Amino acid sequence: MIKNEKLSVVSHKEIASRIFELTLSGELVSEMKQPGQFVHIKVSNGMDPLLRRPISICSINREMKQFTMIYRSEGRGTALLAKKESGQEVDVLGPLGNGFSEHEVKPGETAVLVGGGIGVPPLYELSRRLKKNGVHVVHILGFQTKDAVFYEEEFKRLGETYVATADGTNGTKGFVTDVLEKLEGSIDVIYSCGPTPMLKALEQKYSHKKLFLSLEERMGCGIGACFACVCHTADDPQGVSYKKVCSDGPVFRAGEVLL
Amino acid sequence: MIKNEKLSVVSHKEIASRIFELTLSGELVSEMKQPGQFVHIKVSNGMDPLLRRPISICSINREMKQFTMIYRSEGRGTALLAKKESGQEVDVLGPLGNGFSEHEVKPGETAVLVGGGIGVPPLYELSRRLKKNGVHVVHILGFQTKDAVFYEEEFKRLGETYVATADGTNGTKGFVTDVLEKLEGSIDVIYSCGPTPMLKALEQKYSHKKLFLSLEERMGCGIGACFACVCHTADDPQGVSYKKVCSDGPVFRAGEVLL
Amino acid sequence: MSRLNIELPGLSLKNPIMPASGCFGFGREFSQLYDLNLLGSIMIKATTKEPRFGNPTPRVAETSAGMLNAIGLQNPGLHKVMSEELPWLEQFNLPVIANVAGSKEEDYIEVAREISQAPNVHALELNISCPNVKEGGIAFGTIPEVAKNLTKRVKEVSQVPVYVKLSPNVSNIVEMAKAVEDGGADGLTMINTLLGMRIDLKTGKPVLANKSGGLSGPAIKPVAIRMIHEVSRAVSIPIIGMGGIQDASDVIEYFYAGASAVAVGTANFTDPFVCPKIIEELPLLLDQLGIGHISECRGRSWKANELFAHNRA
Amino acid sequence: MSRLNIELPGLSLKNPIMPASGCFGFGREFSQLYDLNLLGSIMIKATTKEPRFGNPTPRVAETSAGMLNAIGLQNPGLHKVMSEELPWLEQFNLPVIANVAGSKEEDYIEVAREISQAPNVHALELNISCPNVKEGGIAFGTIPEVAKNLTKRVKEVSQVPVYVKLSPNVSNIVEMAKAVEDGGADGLTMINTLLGMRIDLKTGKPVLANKSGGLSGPAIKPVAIRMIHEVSRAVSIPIIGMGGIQDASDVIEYFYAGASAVAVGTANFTDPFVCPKIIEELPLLLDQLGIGHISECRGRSWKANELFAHNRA
Ligand SMILES: Cc1cc2nc3c(=O)[nH]c(=O)nc-3n(C[C@H](O)[C@H](O)[C@H](O)COP(=O)(O)OP(=O)(O)OC[C@H]3O[C@@H](n4cnc5c(N)ncnc54)[C@H](O)[C@@H]3O)c2cc1C
Ligand SMILES: Cc1cc2nc3c(=O)[nH]c(=O)nc-3n(C[C@H](O)[C@H](O)[C@H](O)COP(=O)(O)OP(=O)(O)OC[C@H]3O[C@@H](n4cnc5c(N)ncnc54)[C@H](O)[C@@H]3O)c2cc1C
Ligand SMILES: Cc1cc2nc3c(=O)[nH]c(=O)nc-3n(C[C@H](O)[C@H](O)[C@H](O)COP(=O)(O)O)c2cc1C
Ligand SMILES: Cc1cc2nc3c(=O)[nH]c(=O)nc-3n(C[C@H](O)[C@H](O)[C@H](O)COP(=O)(O)O)c2cc1C
Ligand code: FES
Ligand code: FES
Repeated sequence: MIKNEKLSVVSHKEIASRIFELTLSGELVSEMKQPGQFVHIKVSNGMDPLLRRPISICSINREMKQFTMIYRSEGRGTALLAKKESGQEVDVLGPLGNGFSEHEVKPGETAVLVGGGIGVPPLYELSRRLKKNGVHVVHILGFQTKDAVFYEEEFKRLGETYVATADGTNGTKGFVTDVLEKLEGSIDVIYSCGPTPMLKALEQKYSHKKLFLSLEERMGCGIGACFACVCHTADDPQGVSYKKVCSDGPVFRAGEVLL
Repeated sequence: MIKNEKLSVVSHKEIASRIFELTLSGELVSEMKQPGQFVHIKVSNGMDPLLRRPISICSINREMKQFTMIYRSEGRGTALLAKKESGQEVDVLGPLGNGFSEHEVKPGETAVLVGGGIGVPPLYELSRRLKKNGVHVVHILGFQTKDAVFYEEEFKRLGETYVATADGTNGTKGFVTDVLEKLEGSIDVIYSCGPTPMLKALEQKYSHKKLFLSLEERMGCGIGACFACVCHTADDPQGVSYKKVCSDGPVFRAGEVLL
Repeated sequence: MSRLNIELPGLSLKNPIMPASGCFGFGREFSQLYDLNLLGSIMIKATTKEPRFGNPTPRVAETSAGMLNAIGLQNPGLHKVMSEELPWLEQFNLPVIANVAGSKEEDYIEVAREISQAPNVHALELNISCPNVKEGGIAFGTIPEVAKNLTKRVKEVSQVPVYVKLSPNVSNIVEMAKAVEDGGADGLTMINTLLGMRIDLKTGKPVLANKSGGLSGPAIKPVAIRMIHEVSRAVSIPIIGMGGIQDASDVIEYFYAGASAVAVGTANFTDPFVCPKIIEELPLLLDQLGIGHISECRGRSWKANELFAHNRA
Repeated sequence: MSRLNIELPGLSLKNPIMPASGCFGFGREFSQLYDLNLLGSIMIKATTKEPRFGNPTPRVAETSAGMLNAIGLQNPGLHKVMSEELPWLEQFNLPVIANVAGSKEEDYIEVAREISQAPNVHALELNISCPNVKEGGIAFGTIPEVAKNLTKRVKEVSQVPVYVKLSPNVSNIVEMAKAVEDGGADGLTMINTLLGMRIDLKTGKPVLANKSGGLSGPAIKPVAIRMIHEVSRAVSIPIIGMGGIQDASDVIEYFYAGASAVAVGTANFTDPFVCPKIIEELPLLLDQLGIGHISECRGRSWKANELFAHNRA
């Protein structure tokens, strides 16, 4: 069930350039079902800024009733969020949306998790669950540059991990797709989250595979009521049929919606 | 000179019901000339609330570069101000306006300081200076009720002090003017700050005396540029001549402006 | 004894709080968060004759104390609203206000005729003011004669009272209000969004795919209050007020201005529980203000003090 | 090499930043805070033929991300402005834009004729849009024909270029802009304040003594940007933009929308040093955005991408 709760800050640190890892605790955590779901965050008490900010769930610790997010301090809202200190409260609405289904891949099969920039975080909880299920996980993580890289070690602990940077300062120079193309061994499922051009490239090249994509869109309500985040379905690209990124997604099967 | 500076909170405490005493330190303090001047405070970093809040200077410690304000947590802005903690910064513009002249009364003469509610604070620095100058000071302080009374002891230390409360729960039941009427001995000057009805009553009864009144008005700029806080001069009540509360006042000689 | 019930043409409201059209869908999502029976009413999403996809995304942008939207009247169309959404809403004890939109007069009339027959639709809200639709729309909302005629024709076919939703993007709001009153409107709802735009610093292009959009939220409240203050004195039909309402004090401010009920839009996005919260806070605030029934607040900003005192006696 | 200088009719600006009329008096107060020579220009307080006291207080009220004012054009009158304020401003190397107001056509004309002869007045700003003056004012700002005629008559007597300040409280801003362009305006300034009101929760009465007032500040920026975006494509005279500008990014947003210079109003109250701060930040922001001269930003929101790329080549 979707709840609205003030969660308290357990820890908060900058783990890469302008990239923050924020752990919160509260009852709402017990409602979190799937990796790839997100929360909608009110960063201030007043009306400046007015709207909530959607941030993916990066990892869940149900026993401790804690969850972790990773976000980039970007505009006004996330810059304010970055100021929250341990013990302070954060107003969270969630969990929202439908995430990655961990049951699309069987024990012993191979799942490739492809993340770009701040699309990387939701893949972490997914990877932990897949690994627990006995799935062979491979991670391909793309970043702009060395300073922006985060969670490389964390992912390595779960499985094979390749990093690509646009400027070549860490790992392969180039895009995640460059790494993916050269990957050896069979691929049973691809899970991906990142910028739209990356998702498009994946869809173009791997539509024959089981491919899941997590989308981003500007949001109003985050719960499916305002129609801000709508996209066309792939089978009716000019028509009136649609999906809402916030409540039908943010994760869709490739070919389901128009990117 | 008027400065804009972020001063740091030295101490901040609730000294009566919803009444806060806030001490700040910074360079700007060395610019403070007179009791009765005020500062214009931005209570938040963002634009909510948008405007500054005018608050009187209550006491000045030039050596320590500290000054103290006393304010009532009233609406949105002062409620936010009330949350500032030691070590945090407060954006202050000031000192502003023209305060009480301590030189209107000679050593040995008697000055009566009449304050109502949150009009009491600026009289404190004035009293300290007068006392230092060898003036005989008498304080008449009016409040709504017992819980709202503050600085009674502090004023007592400087001279004779009478408290009046509207409901009679502390001191005389009634208004400051009731106390003033019964005051024995000669009065050379009256200095006053408080709600307009109180100032009007004083002006009506004591216009034959040297009487100084500190006015309140809704403000925009606080420096004399926007014409938000204008009042008519007493000699031209319907005309175009005017005084600005923020830069010509807030302290006026009785009979100078129309209350 | 209720202190919040309000009687308006077609609407017997247990309280004067309802979600504004377009900010609450058809109630399905919010029904998972709280019991919709708490609400006074619900203004459902604009319904057009045919289904509409609406505008390309991004459809929303944030502004200072406000937001812009250019949804473009996305909705499943009259048929589906009649066959799926309204029947679903029948489970609640909730008079529905159906927001009717179109780009041609005929569209409005057809939708009004049909939708006003749904058993739980107790009033129509004629949306002559959507800023996000390219064709037609503008004239209905800005030319008094056109608005009046549309109102008249819709009144002829509607089975329930008709409220007309006014656009604030006009030189003379009183003239518009009087025109639709002349046309037979049973009430007014105001205000719809102000036309606005944001431009992205990096790209230099408008943030919204539609370029401009409708400004809503606390930023526009002073404009709405001013307009309701003017209009409520000039017409004799009731006004449902909206624009930036966030809490119980805002509701009282709207009543003081002259509104007889209010709708909450954008605030549902910031706090999805805002409507029940306001409904809970209202009696406490009335206590603080020494007011018995909320209807006593209506028009207090322009009623003479004496008159008001008399009313309360 | 300056990256901020702008040439406009009558105005050779070292930078495009100036305080907006009514928010800076005649500069005396701010001159004690910083060197006014830093500014591109200064729009002085509205001047009328006779001295005016203005409205009763309270004259300001705070709103969400905005404020309302109903100063009521208080000013010392033409004679004093000519004999005291303008001569005082001559000590600065500052082209003055004189804001001209009135309630009758003759008033405007007389003020314009006189004040345009002051040596440091390089342009007039015809204030046809003050929302806080009861008589006359409204028609000038909302009826295209009336605005056009006034512009024409003022142009006949003015020694310097005439900018007309548009009111946002109209159904069709482009129509107004075109009308005054037709009337011979050399430029536009926009926007003046939106009409708004706040009501006090405790008293039930409007906070402002004048009841309604003009809404300014960040709340209205999206409305201003939208209007400038529309108008700048429809007219060929330049626009000085204003409404909610607080920092260098806002300035760029106004240029993207189509403005050629900007004015800062309300922000001077929040931060009296805001104008020099913006002037200092602008070159740094241009660097970040990879823009050489600020004029390159103008109209980027509606210029085709190619055209823009070409301009920068
Ligand atoms: C489902 C989902 C999950 C996300 N998960 C993460 C995450 O785990 N980590 C992370 O760093 N970022 C994530 N994002 C992106 C994040 O929401 C934006 O970076 C953030 O909203 C920007 O806010 P701001 O205050 O920094 O920027 P501002 O420029 O102040 O934002 C202004 C408005 O635009 C919206 N906005 C701006 N950029 C985006 C964007 N890229 N996507 C959606 N809305 C945007 C804001 O929400 C706000 O309403 C996610 C977005 C979505 C839709
Ligand atoms: C020269 C001067 C000195 C003052 N000194 C003190 C002092 O020492 N201690 C103290 O507690 N109060 C003082 N006040 C009053 C104080 O400014 C207001 O109580 C305060 O601004 C209210 O802000 P708020 O955020 O609580 O209320 P809100 O209701 O949020 O205020 C909304 C707007 O109205 C203005 N406003 C509201 N009440 C007043 C008021 N009484 N006077 C002026 N503006 C008002 C606010 O500044 C703001 O712009 C002084 C006022 C003036 C003019
Ligand atoms: C996302 C969104 C969608 C809207 N859709 C509609 C609509 O379909 N029909 C309508 O009449 N008004 C629509 N509106 C306007 C609102 O009903 C309301 O009039 C306006 O937003 C002002 O109220 P607020 O400030 O509380 O949001 C919409 C507003 C928003 C923010
Ligand atoms: C206190 C105040 C006084 C104003 N006086 C005038 C005036 O005399 N003449 C005028 O043309 N505009 C006047 N304005 C409008 C401003 O010049 C400006 O157009 C408007 O405030 C929008 O800009 P801002 O949001 O930056 O304040 C005034 C605005 C304020 C806030
Ligand atoms: S954000 Fe409102 S429907 Fe998706
Ligand atoms: S507050 Fe601006 S002139 Fe006094």
